[in-house]
Amino acid sequence: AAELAGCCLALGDDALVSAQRLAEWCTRAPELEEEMALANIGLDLLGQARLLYARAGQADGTGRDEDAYAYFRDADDFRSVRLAELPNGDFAFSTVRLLVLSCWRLAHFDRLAASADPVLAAIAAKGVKELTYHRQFAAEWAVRLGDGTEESHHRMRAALDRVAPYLDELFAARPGFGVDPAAIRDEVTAVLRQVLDAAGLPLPEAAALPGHGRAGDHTEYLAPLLAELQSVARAHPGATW
Amino acid sequence: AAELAGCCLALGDDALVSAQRLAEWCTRAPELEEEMALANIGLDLLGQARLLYARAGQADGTGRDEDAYAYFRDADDFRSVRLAELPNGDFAFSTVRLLVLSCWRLAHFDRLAASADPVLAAIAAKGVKELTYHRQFAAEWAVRLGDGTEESHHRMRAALDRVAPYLDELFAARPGFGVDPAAIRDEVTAVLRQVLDAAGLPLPEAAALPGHGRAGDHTEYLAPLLAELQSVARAHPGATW
Amino acid sequence: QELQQGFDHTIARDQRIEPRDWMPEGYRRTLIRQIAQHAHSEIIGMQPEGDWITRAPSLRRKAILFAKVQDEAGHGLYLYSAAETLGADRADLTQRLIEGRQKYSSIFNYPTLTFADVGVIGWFVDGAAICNQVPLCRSSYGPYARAMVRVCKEESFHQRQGYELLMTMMRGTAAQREMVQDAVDRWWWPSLMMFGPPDGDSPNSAASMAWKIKRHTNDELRQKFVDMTVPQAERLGVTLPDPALRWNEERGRHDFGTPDWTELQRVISGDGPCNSERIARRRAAHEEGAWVREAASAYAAKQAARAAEAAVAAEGAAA
Amino acid sequence: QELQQGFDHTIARDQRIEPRDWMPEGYRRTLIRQIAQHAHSEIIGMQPEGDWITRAPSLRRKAILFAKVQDEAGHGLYLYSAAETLGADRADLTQRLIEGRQKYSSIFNYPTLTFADVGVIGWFVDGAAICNQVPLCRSSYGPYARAMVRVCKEESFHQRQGYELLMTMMRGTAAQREMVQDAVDRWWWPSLMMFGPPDGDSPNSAASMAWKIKRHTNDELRQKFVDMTVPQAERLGVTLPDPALRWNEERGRHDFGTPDWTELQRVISGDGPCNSERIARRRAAHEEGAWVREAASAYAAKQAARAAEAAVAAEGAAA
Repeated sequence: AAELAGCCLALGDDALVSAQRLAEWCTRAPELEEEMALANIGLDLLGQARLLYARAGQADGTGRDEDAYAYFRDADDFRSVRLAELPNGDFAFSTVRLLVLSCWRLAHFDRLAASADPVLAAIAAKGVKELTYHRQFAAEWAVRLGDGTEESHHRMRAALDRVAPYLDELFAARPGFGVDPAAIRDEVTAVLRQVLDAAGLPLPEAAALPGHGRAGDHTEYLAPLLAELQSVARAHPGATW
Repeated sequence: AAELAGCCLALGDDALVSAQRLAEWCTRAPELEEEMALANIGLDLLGQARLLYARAGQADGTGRDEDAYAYFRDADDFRSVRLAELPNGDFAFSTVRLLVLSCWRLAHFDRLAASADPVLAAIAAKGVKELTYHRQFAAEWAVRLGDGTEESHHRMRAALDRVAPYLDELFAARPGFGVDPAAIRDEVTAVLRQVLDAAGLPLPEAAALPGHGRAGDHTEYLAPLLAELQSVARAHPGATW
Repeated sequence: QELQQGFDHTIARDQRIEPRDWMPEGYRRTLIRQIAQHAHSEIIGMQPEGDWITRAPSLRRKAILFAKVQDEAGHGLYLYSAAETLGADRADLTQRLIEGRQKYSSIFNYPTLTFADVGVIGWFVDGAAICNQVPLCRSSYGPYARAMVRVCKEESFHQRQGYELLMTMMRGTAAQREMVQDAVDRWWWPSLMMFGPPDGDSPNSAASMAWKIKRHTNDELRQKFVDMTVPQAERLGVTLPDPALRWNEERGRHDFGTPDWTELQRVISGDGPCNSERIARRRAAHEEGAWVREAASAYAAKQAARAAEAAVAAEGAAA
Repeated sequence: QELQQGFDHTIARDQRIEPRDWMPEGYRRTLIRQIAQHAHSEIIGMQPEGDWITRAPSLRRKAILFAKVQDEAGHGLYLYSAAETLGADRADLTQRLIEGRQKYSSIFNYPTLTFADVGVIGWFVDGAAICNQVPLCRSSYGPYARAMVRVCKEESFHQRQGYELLMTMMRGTAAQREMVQDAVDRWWWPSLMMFGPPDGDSPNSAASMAWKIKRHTNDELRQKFVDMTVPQAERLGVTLPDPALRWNEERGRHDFGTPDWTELQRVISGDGPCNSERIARRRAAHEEGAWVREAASAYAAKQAARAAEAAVAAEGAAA
């Protein structure tokens, strides 16, 4: 059960932190179509986070609800990967990050749909459809930007360089996922290469960063993100909304 | 005593909010010299806020300490002017805002140095020296930027347009200052005109914004500013630092 | 003349004008202006609430708010499309918005200061929008009328969600109840002004009524909103900030005070509390997105060229 | 030759080389590199702590931290000035920094994650800096030595403030004590690495020692830091994360474990946790400030031209 709870928490935290960053795009996207798509993806991930937290609260025996996980834990209790918490940067960086994270998450959810836990399996099965769309959206934009103008190509390269050191963390073996990290790495890398080939972009190599988000090691960006996310909830202890 | 407390609180809040915005310039200033000057000004204002809050806590009979005022009030309890809470914008906007606020504050402190309350009078007397330097710094940069390049002139004009609607609020009569607002307006306007003339810049007219920061009406920017300022303090109730 | 007669006939029989039908230039211009302003209002209206998505105090409210703001983007899209059926161009309309040459609803120039504002905007602003827009579902221009059907359905959903948030907050802590009352105090009068100036001062209304673009006068709609809202306020347990507000048995409607029309004038003419913020944000998003739109066009052009080349090659191979 | 003899003599007698004195090119180059790196470290070192000024949990701590970060900017300024006495140019050095061609202390590539980090940086990082720099107050190059006197005085003040913050936190809540221990765990090894690679792998040290730019080897300084810090940790009530750490009666010093030198290599070569963040922030500040610096130059040029014109006019009037 601790393994199950850990898995749900990690995937829930990834989703919540990603949804928060996507919400920051609200009213700032390059076109209304992307405005709606980014919100849609953010909403899907927020929905996934809520289901995963609910499952974690049952599995870890604390009976905590979704808001206890989202609003009343500090940064070092979060088990999300660091890639999710980096600031949005430009649309190229947000696209590349979304591409990487949705490839990774889809590969995972694909396998978790056959999980021994029926609740997690159902969450994953539902998520697969959503994530397929997220990956599709990100991949299409990656190709457009990679093969668009000189400026967009240049920005995509810079985005890939920025993302590269955070890739290794995704594939590090962690207990509780019941999924073979090497198989995930192969699958995700293959998909990324395919998309980036079509975009005329390289997948840069970079040394992995020390530390691990899944162990509570985070960047300097997570605490301010959470301070904002939690500010109203914490200002009104005992309130219901 | 309520009048004294109100005066100290308003001036303290202006100083704290301004210091917070100046702190955001840290590591982002155009040169090391300005980095140091902006920090210096921020520190002066932070010091003024602390003394003023301490006086307010005695005068309003609550005995609250400086941190109670800074960390445990919400946006609508703040009595600062809205100009102070606007985001930093570029160096031109921050310069114009600093010029306006330090002219206003200096005119005020000049008079408060003769206040019937000896503590407030002492705070004001100390502040006059600091504020003279702040005004000097801002005025020199206003002239340099106004009479510098085309771009800097253009940015200064945009900054003045942005500041203009927030000017009226500074001169609205408020109880408890024991200072004639009309006299302050004349003095401040004269100084501003003198500086802007030297800079080759106009002082634009603009309709006053409705509402009043001194009555707790704020922009959308104050709550997020305070959420950041208060985040660590509120995450650890009962802690001492 | 014949065309004009056909148009008049269609209007008289309460039938709909469709994009390919002939229409007088004044009708077209008026409609484009109105639909564009409506679209702009949806887009600018995302800002005051959108900033609270990241701070919503529960995940459920976060999801609700996120979805609502996304719906507004969707409304903006349908409406810009409806305007395009009249020959307008979305990029041009956006340009007019960010240069301040076209307006949007004055209500979005007020600041959202606490999370209670999110609820009150749903209750008042979406409520007022519904009063305004339900009649537009019968507007004489087909694409606009159909867009309004969908918009109104979603807005009445948003209104219920806003009211439900306020209900929950009123059952909460004293601080929450104060937040709600404070938000009500701040948003009531601006919401009444959403219906526009009093009928005597509303010059465009007559033509719009004759063309059946509009169906009710500003004052009629305002009255309807007040009558609808007063019992809701009672149920909620908040006070509407108007000492003149009372039931008039004789009229069978509520009497209420006069909004500060000079304030409305000021806000419409650009000097509201947040006008410059709202436009600046929209402009920044548009400008910062320019390279993305350019890249998308460049890519589309390349793809088209590649397809053409492939077609030529295929033809060459076939020949 | 004669010049070289004079220089050698000055060094041998422990006297100072001053800017106008002749010096060997290698000495000048080594000094410029060392002073520039030191200046860069002060400037980049503002970032990890500076981000906590806006969030410091009491006004007193806010003021202390703000002042400390300002002091670091001041240290950067003196040091760039010292480098300029050797013929370097501040703008050029900044360019080298933001292009990654000159280094800064590896320690500032680690993230500051809680407010306890502010205290631990004061205690460890300023402590280590003092160990490194106190001997530099006797550096053979005058301007550098004098800058170091001032820098060290302020840094020992910062170190005491950091330690005092930790003392206060250790007397506070359980959560605060945990924050302190966690910060100690994260910063201990990186702090030991601040002294550079072990003496066997430090190629530049020998020349610097001979020229009396440096006065002690990396390992000597590291030992000194450990010996100084262990009793402070005991007093504070925290555990230093090194199982090999113990008092060696025989040596009269502490034995301690070996830092992960491959990690140091990685961080120095650019792959530390925050290298790219730090450089990117510094570059952004520099680039966004370009128009300000240009305006200041343009204004200065205009003023000079006006003064010249006035002088000509005055001459004309006098004639």
